[in-house]
Amino acid sequence: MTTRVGIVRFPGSCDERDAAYAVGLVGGEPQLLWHGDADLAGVDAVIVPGGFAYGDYLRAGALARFAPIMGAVAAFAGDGGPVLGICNGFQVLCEAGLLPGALTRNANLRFVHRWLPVRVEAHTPWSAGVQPGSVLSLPVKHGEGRYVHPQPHRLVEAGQVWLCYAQPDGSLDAAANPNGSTAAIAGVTNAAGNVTGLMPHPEHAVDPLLGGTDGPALLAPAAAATAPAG
Amino acid sequence: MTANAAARGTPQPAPAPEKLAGELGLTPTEHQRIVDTLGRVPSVAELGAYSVMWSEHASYKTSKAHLARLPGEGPAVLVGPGENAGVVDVGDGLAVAFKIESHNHPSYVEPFQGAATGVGGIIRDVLTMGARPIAILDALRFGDPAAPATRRVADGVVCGIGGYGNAIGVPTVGGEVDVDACYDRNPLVNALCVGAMGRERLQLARAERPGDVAVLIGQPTGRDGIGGASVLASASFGGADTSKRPNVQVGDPFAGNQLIEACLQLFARGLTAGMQDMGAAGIACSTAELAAAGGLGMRVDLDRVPLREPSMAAWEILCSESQERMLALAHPAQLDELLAVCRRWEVAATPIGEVTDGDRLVFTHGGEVVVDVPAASMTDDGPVYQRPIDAWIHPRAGEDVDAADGAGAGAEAGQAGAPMASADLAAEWAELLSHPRVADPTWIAEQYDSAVGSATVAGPGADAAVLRLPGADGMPGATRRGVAITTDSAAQRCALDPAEGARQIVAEAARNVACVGARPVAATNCLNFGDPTRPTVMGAFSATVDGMAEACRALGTPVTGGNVSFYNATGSTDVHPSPVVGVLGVLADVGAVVPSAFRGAGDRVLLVGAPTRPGLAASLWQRVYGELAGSLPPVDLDAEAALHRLLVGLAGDGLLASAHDVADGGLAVALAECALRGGVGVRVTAEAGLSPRQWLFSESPTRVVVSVAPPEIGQVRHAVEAAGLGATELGETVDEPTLSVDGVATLDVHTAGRAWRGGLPAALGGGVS
Amino acid sequence: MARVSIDVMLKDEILDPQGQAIERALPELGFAGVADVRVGKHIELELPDGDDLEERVEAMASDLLANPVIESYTYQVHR
Amino acid sequence: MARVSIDVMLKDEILDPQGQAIERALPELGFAGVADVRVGKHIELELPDGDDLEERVEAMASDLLANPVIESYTYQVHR
Ligand SMILES: Nc1ncnc2c1ncn2[C@@H]1O[C@H](COP(=O)(O)OP(=O)(O)O)[C@@H](O)[C@H]1O
Ligand SMILES: [Mg+2]
Repeated sequence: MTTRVGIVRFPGSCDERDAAYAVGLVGGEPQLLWHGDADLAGVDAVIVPGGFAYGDYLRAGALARFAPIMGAVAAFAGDGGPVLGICNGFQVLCEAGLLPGALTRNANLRFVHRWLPVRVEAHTPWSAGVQPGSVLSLPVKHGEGRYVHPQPHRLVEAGQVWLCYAQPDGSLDAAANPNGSTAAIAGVTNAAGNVTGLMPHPEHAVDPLLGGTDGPALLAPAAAATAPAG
Repeated sequence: MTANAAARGTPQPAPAPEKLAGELGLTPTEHQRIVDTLGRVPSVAELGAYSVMWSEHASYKTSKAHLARLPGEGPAVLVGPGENAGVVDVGDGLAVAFKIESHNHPSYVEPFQGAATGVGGIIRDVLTMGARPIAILDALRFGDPAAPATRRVADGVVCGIGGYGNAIGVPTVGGEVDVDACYDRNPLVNALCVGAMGRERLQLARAERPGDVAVLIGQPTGRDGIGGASVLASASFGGADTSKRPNVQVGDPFAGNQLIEACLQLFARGLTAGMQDMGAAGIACSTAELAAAGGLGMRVDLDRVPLREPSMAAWEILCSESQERMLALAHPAQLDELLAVCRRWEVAATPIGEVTDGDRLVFTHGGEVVVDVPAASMTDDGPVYQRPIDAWIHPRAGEDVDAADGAGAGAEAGQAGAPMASADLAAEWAELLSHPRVADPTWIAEQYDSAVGSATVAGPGADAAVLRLPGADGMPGATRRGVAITTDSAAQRCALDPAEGARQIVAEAARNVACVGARPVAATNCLNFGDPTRPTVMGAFSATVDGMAEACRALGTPVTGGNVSFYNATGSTDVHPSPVVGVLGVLADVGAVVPSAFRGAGDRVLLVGAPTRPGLAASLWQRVYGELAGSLPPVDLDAEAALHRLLVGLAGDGLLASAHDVADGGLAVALAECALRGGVGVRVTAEAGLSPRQWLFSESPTRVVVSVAPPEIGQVRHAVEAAGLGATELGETVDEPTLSVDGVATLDVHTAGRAWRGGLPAALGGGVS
Repeated sequence: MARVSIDVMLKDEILDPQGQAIERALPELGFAGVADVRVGKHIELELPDGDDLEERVEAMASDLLANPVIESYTYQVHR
Repeated sequence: MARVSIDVMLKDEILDPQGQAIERALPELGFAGVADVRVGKHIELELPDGDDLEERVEAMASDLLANPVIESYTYQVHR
């Protein structure tokens, strides 16, 4: 049986079709979920996609977290269901308190769209087949991706740092950090590890015609049933 | 229509109508024409509506007669000029809508919002045709980087385009940028949008049935952009504070995103019987155009229009340019379903009137008729001018600058003519690479989301952007079919010789499309010019249209739409004649796209097309080291067309590792771009017969640099010969960090890369966001 | 040194999409009856005191901090 | 109805690039000696008055208008 992956469509979402395309390519069955519905239609995993939910007005993700669907997402996450927030989705999950920290304006105040190396730091269900230390090539495209956490070392110690911006050889330095994120953090997980969020866009790295194919490595639950990761 | 349907009577005559008309920019003759049309003195609201509808911007009264000379039809054209956007049949039952438009003046007053609303406006033009907007391109002209406002304006414009395009979810996939002092206080911001649809979804902006309901969809109406009409405030309402009538609209990309999805749902379910976006002249324009196009009338109750500010007068409601609004027509039986779709997308939708028999456009307000005019009198039957024309002659056109290696008589001694050591040519090469015209566009392109939609097979950095067409539901990957799109311009060439300049722009744009492997099929254009009351400006305009028409005919790219922007000037100096051309091409299989970057070491590098001729007039080299002068080597349009067919054929057969057209900066810049983009070195030998500088920097047209794997060379040569064109083997790509022209100039990749990558941030970076 | 705070707001007649979006969201969050939400910038800074302080603040606000075409500003000096 | 204005600022320990950019730009425009520039949001709104007004404003600010991980707020009621 194919894995059904719910993709939340908020007013102002932009990358929901991209996420659906990626889920389909890796072998899952995408299903768009409407922000105004209060249940998840029995999906096996949830992606909160990129875009500008509610225009990103006030703060990125601030208004989206109150949408009716988010109650169901929180309950699903609480039951250990795999949830992935990509870019704006990451911002929404942080605002909703499902992930630690916050995302603020890029240090150079500019939107940045670029492919860059991202180092995997921890095991999560979404990167099930990927060894920590691996470096993936993924695009970022965001204006508010500077990750902030009051005690980043705590996150590191707890193993909740999922991804970091790195040099192609995996080393970390300021030049590799596109937005000024604390400790070069590009993605984190909740304490349980089933809820993850990242600023890079794995769903935009699934098609050789579109620039790269490292994305599926971070979309494991979508592929689980047909193409076991690893 | 209930209570107000009963409203009757004749609109109240405006006080001191001649004076008011004059203040609104209507000439005495135009005012008289209104009086004659109506058989009475117009009301304030009528004067306001006519003044915006008969403005240059909305009526094309100066350009109409000339634009008619552009070819608008061709085998692939489904909708030519006149609708909100041109539509082209691209095969497989798919159609593509596209158009370019300017937002120059607003972008100087408020760069961020001016550029943002320019993007929003062109997106709605394309959406109106029934298409899902899938790409934006921006053609930008800023002032001299040394001028005080340039960085602030450039920064605001780029942030505005990204701010709107990124947030509405339409990728910005290409464009161009240049700088010149003539744009110091008048930047050019031209935005092009491409949309995709199934052929059967095509919508026309036309009222079809009396009784259909007019529904205003989108944002409430406020006092946005009531620029010209603002004198009405003081003229007729006792000196109301005119500062409260800002000429600036603010865009809301979030509302725009919702509007796109709602409208696409309406089209998919067949719930509309005509649709028109609201740009300039808002409700007045959209109602008049829908009614006139269908040969019908319309009756609208302005009291039903949702307002942002309750106290708005009738003329303000009519003329408001509030953004993110559309006017849809619906059959009464489908109205409820239409309203339900809009509700689901949280887009306001309000019935405000209905289509009527006859030809009258009637607006009521406060129970009174405030406008009652023949709809076509505002649209089709407006004034048309044949303004005086004088030949545009550049004072230094025709000088023999190429004999002096491009510098022209006025250039400083020591730079012109004198023989150059090869080290100097290398320095010139690096200098040109850092010019904003050709420098790496990453500084701008990185601020744009060019990937959303998962359709961008080639984005910024390609000769033309390539988009894989989505399915009707917007889903990526639905077909292998793609379109290529690019914009081009060459204001310096047009300043020397507008007709030849225009021919070359079309040739270059179509060549760019052919370079990626797509067959050019249609064009759009934006004509940015100075003050049309100056006969020489009209002379340049007319010559531009003729040159463009000739080239578009010869190259098989009919003009399906466009835009004209007059009165572009810095102080009392008009901008250069600045036409911008967008060309659209079709690819049967996006997998066959040819990149502009060299692929790896060991490929042969060929110059294909017409032979290199002396050509430094209006070149980038002349801009940096001389002064504008000389005559352009004319483009041979037959050879150009043959080159495009050749490139498409070679691409289809998979024989090209890369292809890149030779344009600004000549061969030197083209070779460097191929090498730097590919991360590969290149070694070539200059051809005999030209001075080294001419060979490096000549911009003579109809030339392309291709790289070919050695085993394919024979086939490529054969095809070139069959096309009646030439191919010169220049050298090969190498696994060394060098760009070398034997015995003439050598640059190491590091120096070249630093110049090329640093050019744009050095010229335009550093503005405060 | 004086401490100055400057509020920059879109002029009343200019559309404030951000304010509108917040206004529409508030009722769903249980805050009824909220109206006329406008969002602008609040800027705090220190600068050398002096007789021309007000003048300098005005100049700074109109040259850089606000675009007078669409925004207006108010300020307070805390000496 | 009461009019309330709420200022939301990044906490001191959070980098404020907007404030820094303004601080860097000011000297070039001829404004010397400006220091410690911080940029936040100024939000104005109207809501029904009542005994619990302050409570409601605090709730709105802490639930929605400010993100307590990175921001702090102050407000003023103009009755
Ligand atoms: N303002 C811009 N926005 C986006 N892309 C741009 C912009 N300016 C230039 N580019 C991109 O840079 C590349 C080179 O531009 P240009 O020198 O005009 O191309 P060409 O040499 O093919 O005429 C193109 O891919 C173009 O799309
Ligand atoms: Mg070009």
